[in-house]
Amino acid sequence: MIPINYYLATAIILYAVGMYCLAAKRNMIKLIIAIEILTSAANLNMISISSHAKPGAVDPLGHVFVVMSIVIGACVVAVALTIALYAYKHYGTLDVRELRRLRW
Amino acid sequence: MFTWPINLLVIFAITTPLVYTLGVKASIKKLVDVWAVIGFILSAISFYPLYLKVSSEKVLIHYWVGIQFRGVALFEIDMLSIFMAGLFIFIGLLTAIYSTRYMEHDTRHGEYYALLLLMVSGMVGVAFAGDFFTLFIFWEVMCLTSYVLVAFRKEQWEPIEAGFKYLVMSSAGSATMLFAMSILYGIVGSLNFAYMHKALSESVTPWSMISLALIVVGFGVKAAVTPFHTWLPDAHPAAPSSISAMLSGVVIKTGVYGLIRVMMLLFTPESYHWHTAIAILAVLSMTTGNLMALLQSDLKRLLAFSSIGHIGYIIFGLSIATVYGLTGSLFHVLNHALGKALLFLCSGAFLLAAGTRDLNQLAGIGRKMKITGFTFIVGSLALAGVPPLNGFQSEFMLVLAGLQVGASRNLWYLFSALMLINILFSVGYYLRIIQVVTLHEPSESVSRVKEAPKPMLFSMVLIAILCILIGIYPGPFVNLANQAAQSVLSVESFVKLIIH
Amino acid sequence: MTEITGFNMLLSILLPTIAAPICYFGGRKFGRVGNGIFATFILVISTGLLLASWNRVSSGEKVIESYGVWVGLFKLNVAFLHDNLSFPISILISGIAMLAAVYSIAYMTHEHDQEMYFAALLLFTAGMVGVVLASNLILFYLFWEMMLVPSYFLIAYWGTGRPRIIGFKYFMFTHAGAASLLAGILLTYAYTATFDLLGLPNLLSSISPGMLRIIMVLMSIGFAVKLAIFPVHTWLPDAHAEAPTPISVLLSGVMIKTGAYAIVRMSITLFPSESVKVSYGLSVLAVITMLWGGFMALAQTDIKRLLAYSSVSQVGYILFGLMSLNSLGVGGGLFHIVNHGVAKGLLFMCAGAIIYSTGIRDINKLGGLASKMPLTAVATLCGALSIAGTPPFGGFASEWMIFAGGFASGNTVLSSLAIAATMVTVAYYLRMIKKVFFGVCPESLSDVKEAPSSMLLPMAILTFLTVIFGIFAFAPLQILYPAGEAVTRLIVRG
Amino acid sequence: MFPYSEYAPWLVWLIPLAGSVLVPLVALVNTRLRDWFAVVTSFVGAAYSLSMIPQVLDLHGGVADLKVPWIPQIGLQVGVLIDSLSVFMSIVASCIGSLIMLYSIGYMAHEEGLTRYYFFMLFFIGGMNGLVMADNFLQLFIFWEIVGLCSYALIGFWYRKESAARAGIKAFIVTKAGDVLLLIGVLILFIQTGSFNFLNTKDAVEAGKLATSILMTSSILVFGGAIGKSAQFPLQVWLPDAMEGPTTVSALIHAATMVKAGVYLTARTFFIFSSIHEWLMIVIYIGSVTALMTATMALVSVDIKRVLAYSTISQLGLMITALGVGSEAGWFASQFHVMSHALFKALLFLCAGSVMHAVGTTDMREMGGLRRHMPITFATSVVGVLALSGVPPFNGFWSKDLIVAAVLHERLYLPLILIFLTSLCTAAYSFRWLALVFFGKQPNSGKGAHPHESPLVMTVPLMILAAAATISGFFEEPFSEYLGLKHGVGIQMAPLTLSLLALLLGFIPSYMVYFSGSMSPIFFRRGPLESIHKLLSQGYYFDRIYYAIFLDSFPRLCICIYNQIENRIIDRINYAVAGAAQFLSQSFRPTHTGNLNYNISAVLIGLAGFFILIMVIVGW
Repeated sequence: MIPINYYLATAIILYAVGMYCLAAKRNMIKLIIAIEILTSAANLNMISISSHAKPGAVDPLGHVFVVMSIVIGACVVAVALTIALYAYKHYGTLDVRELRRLRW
Repeated sequence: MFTWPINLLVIFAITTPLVYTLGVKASIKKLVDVWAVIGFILSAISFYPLYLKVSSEKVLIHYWVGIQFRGVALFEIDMLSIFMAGLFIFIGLLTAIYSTRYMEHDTRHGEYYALLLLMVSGMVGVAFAGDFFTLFIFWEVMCLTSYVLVAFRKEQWEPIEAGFKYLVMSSAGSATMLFAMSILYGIVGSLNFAYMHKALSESVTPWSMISLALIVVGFGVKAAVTPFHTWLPDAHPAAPSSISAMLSGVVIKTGVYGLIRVMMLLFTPESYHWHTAIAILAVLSMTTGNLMALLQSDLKRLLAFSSIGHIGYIIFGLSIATVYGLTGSLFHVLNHALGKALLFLCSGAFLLAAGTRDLNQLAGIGRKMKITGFTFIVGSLALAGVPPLNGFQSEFMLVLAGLQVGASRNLWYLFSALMLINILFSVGYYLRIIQVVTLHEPSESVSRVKEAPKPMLFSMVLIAILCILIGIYPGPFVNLANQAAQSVLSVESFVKLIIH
Repeated sequence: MTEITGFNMLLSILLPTIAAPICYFGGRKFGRVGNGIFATFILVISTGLLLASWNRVSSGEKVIESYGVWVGLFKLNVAFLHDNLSFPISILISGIAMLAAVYSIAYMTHEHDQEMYFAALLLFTAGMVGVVLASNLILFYLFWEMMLVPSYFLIAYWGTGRPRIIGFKYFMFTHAGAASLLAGILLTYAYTATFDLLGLPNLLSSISPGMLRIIMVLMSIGFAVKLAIFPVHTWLPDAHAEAPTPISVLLSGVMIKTGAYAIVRMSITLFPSESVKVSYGLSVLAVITMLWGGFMALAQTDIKRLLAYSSVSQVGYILFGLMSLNSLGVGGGLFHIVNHGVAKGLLFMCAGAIIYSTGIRDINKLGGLASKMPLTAVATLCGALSIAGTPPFGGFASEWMIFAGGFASGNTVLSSLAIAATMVTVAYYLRMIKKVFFGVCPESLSDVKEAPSSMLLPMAILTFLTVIFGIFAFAPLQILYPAGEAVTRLIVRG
Repeated sequence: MFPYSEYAPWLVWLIPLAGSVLVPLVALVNTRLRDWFAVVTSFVGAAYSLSMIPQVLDLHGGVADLKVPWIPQIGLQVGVLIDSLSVFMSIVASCIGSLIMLYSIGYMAHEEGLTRYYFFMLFFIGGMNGLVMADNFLQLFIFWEIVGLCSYALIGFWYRKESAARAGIKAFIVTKAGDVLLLIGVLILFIQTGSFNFLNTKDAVEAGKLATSILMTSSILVFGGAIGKSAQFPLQVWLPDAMEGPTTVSALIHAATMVKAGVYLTARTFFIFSSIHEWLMIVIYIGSVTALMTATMALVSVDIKRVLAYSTISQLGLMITALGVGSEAGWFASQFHVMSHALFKALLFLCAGSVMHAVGTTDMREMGGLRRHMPITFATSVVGVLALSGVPPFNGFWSKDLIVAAVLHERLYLPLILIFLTSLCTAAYSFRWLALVFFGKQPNSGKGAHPHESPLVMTVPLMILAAAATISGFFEEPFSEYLGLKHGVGIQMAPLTLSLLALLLGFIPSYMVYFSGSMSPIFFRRGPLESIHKLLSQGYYFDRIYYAIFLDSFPRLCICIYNQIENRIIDRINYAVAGAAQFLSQSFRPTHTGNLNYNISAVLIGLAGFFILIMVIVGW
């Protein structure tokens, strides 16, 4: 069995990747993907912890939570993509740095 | 299932589209508006017995899945929850009444009211939540609906741009929070607040520290604490004014609620010593908000920045973490919700009448719309902390609590002084908008405006009267806030209901 | 504690407060005159209610009316207090406000939104009376700011010149002062856990002297801004000069005096030992203020601005009297509050009458009005001489006490300077009177007439009072002097 | 004898004051009635003042102090002090005042604003009576200021005339300078002794309660009040300008009331301060320097009233000098001179008024030869001039002789020289005045072409005063007894010689120039004396200097401070603060870039910052 630390490290790396994406990438779709990555980091964490809660047993609580989270994540992505679509209609681009009429 | 107030909201939210279709078919235009208002009213009515019950029993436990499942999926309702939830429903009700006329010229009313009802039910759920599982679900309900509501007028560029920024930042925040929850789950093995309190206060580890930081960021983004606030000045002005009133008035308060609940219950100040860090965030927030608000020429954007300032005051109360500080904090939650909702509703009335949010073009509009102008003055002065209006009552309590705690933690003298200076500074722009709106000679663009319609006036005047009433006779309202603060601090009674 | 012991004082504040919206909403029906008469009527009743405690106060009693708990968390009760200190000043405030309301009826003829004006006037008065009657610090602060808001609107809405900027300045200045005051009040509570004015003196002794001084200074800064002590006086000339004249009457006549009242009520009463330490410094500041105000008044050509600077100068006298910390000086300072209130109110009314009749504010463009407006001329002369401290007018009766108090406290040089400053006062007033009333009347003013009688009546009453307070000084001093004595009894020089 | 004469000390001032308040009311009925009402009131007041004489004689030089409480809280009382001095001054003020009121009926008949005139005249007389009857410093000061206030209003009676309005202000402000000193002195004394009362103060001083330095300072400060009111050096400048008022006012101010107040105050405080050597020195030198200085100024003035004004100051200087001698004889001399001067100066002013009434000008160069047209005025003027210059047996001779004697007795030689020169000048200018007005040829100027004698209502007071001036000098001994002094009076050779010598020396040049015409007045205005002439006619440049400082530079300085400091610095600071806030806000705004990537970065920075912060605080 893979020790839990590997999972945790992966989760943290995933989180970092997601945040990096959000801070550096200009494409709206990439940003939405980054949000998915962030959620996945948390989900991975949850799943791995629930599997390691007791040796040989799996805590159902984590799974319940992750299923819920995935559902909600899907909703968020749906809404996000809709908005991105409209943004593309208004701005003609997917570059998020062009969305800066609102500032100061 | 979810207790009656939430149930009713959800039921009405689900039925609204149907009623809308019915209304369109039967060409009774106002049917859906009335339906939504009825939903809020019923929810408010059903809220009252709950309030009575909680005020006698202090803490109430309710498993909303119907079975006890390891302290998960439950509501744990104490006075703090009641205080916040009552506020949410009340402002929601007024917003709904206001919307009946304000959203007249929009389409998709069924969608609009369903989202509004759902958003309030989400907020009430957050306030009631007794574990992270519940909290996360309702949190996301609230977030999702608010994303859509901000981008409701999708045919314009502004709500879309603001909506996208809001969505990205807010979901990044939610994801961060989720990450923190997963770590906490690893440490504690449960998602229930009571178990977490027990485990976290017993041992302070780097992991729990990390999760503290992550969770502060998660709630901080929602509450628009500097430096996590940058979505707010875009999203709040872009939304329809009724939604701005909701967002600025109460939605950001869920973030505050989350912070208060988590910080006081889970990461107890005795173990985690986060006072100074939170106080620094508070001072940062108030300074940023007030500085940025000073020169705004867009009325709603100015109000949005001022919300950040007020969140700073509220967080400052949390950083004190005494009963006085929390009372002030919660009382300010109430007062700011009223004042800011009022101002956004007023600015909506102006927007509807004159078609602009630009201060220069709104000059003198208060002279034409006398009642709206008057309520606008009341709201501005209330938020400026000018007695005898409500904003003063809570601001003085916050400073007072800061000074009291200063005797043992000397830094708080400085923070209190900074807060006082900030309040003073903020008076500058409140006065400016009052002057522009009510004292200037009416400009051309407002020469033919008429007074706002009655339902809108009803909401505004009611809030204005409340602002004055609380200012003059704060006693009962302070008591409510004080009870809420007491229940936050009586952690043990909260915990012992779960862990016998 | 929670027993209700009468309603006079509460009603005297509530009546104007309730009447304000009635005035506002009934405005279109009543019309300007109806509104004015209504406001006057309300203020007459309110003054009458305040006068009800005359007997008990003059026999040295403290009349406390409490109405029960206000905010339980801070053990705050709503209660009002009438004693030798607050009684005369509250009467002064509502009396002058009453006259200002009468005066406004004719003066506001050419203005817009008169119904709002009278509503604000009533609120303003209620705030000022409340400040004086308040028996706990939070109530005090509440009214302190409550008088700011309507007066701000009165200045910014009906003012002349650049009313919005001036109103803004007025608001920010006073509010900054108030913030400092609030800090002081809250620190007091943080250490004593009470806001009660009567209970505080005993508790304050437990605070360390350093903190005590900080509290005292913070509070005094707030009062000094309201009083317009140099160098925080710059809001006053703008605000008082540009406000509509009846409001200038109230601002200069009574509003700034609430600062003086508060200095006696708090800075000295609550912190006797600290006030001894700062008294010399504040006396110096007071003398600078009186000289500075006088010099600036000498440089003015705008009649209302001149009067405004004269107010700056006069609050210097009041502060000087109070800071002598002996019964003569404090009594004199309190008496000067009354005398200056009456005389400066009168002078602003005269200036208003001149502006009303001629439409000119520049004293260089006026002249020879003595024959056209004889009553105004006499009233101006009486008011001016009273403020300049010339017997037999009231101003002298209080000023000599102030000076004597100064000598008695050992500040011989400062007191001499203060007396010398009366020369400046005389100079600028005589200059003003000469330019306005004497000399040749310009052609354009040849058909100027006296102001309408509803404006002359309040002026006549105040003129009468300037003389009465001079000759029968014992009557007001009968109440005011014991107040000064009571305060100074607390002072232990060491 | 008189109803309520036991209340006379109160009534002498209350009646005129009450009467003055009634004047505007009576004026509503009838203007003629108003005039006579005022006159009758003043005469009633005078009658009451005379009725006090028996009371004083009963006291045998003692003092009666009657009080009623005024401000009981501070222990202040209103009181009247009845002694020979106060009653004497009150008689002078009210009797001469009432004669002047009578004279006014004719003199002022055709003026506007007579209600104001009579109001202030009566108020003035009442104020002066109140001043002299007051038993304490505060009350004295109150009336002192009331008198000043009345003088302001009366000097500026013709307020439409720029010069009159200015003169009124000048009088008020210059005397106010003295008042300031007086008030300082009085309050210091009050604080030190605990009482304003003259008698209590005297007791306290005698008991040695006061430190010498304090006593000295306050005594000099109190004398400062007298300097202002009696127009002594260096505050003499207001009095000549005060001639802008109607002549009756000048007569009232100069002869009977206001300027005597200073002398009265000095005489009143004489018994309190006479032990202080420095005080006496200041008094005597200020008096004698003023006397000589203004006498020389009178030599060159060409205005009929200004000559008299300078003369008044000079005579006041003599009275002050006499007080400064410090002996009882000097005190008596000064009081006696007060009486003499009141009579002859009132006479001279009223004569001058009569002349002006006739010729319509005040410039003496436009007069001349009036003796034929106005015989009564001429005759009475001659009496006045003789009295003023000190020709025996007119009253001026007697009183001046006493002053010289007193100074000589104390061997104060420098003041003696000064007053000798003063007498010399007095003789010279008074005869010059007489010559210019009544002798010589009448110039053919338009206005005064047909002078005529004044009506009876004006000449009767002249005659009464002339008669009094002639005979009053012989009442030296009764007067001395009345004042309760013990010292014997009589003519001594040395002072007599000096007086007569001075008279002669003064008369000769005056005679040569103006009567016989053997010397031309041009002689004094040309050549070596030109600069002196100019110096004198400019009043030693005092006015110029004062004007330059207080009327030109000072207001300009104020305006400069207002513009530069008040507006540029102090007020600017407010706007600078507001501007700084705006600048701060403006420069902070670019941090909100609107760029989503940056926003997320800020969240990350916040996360890291918060984490580090709590770690540091917890101490890991």
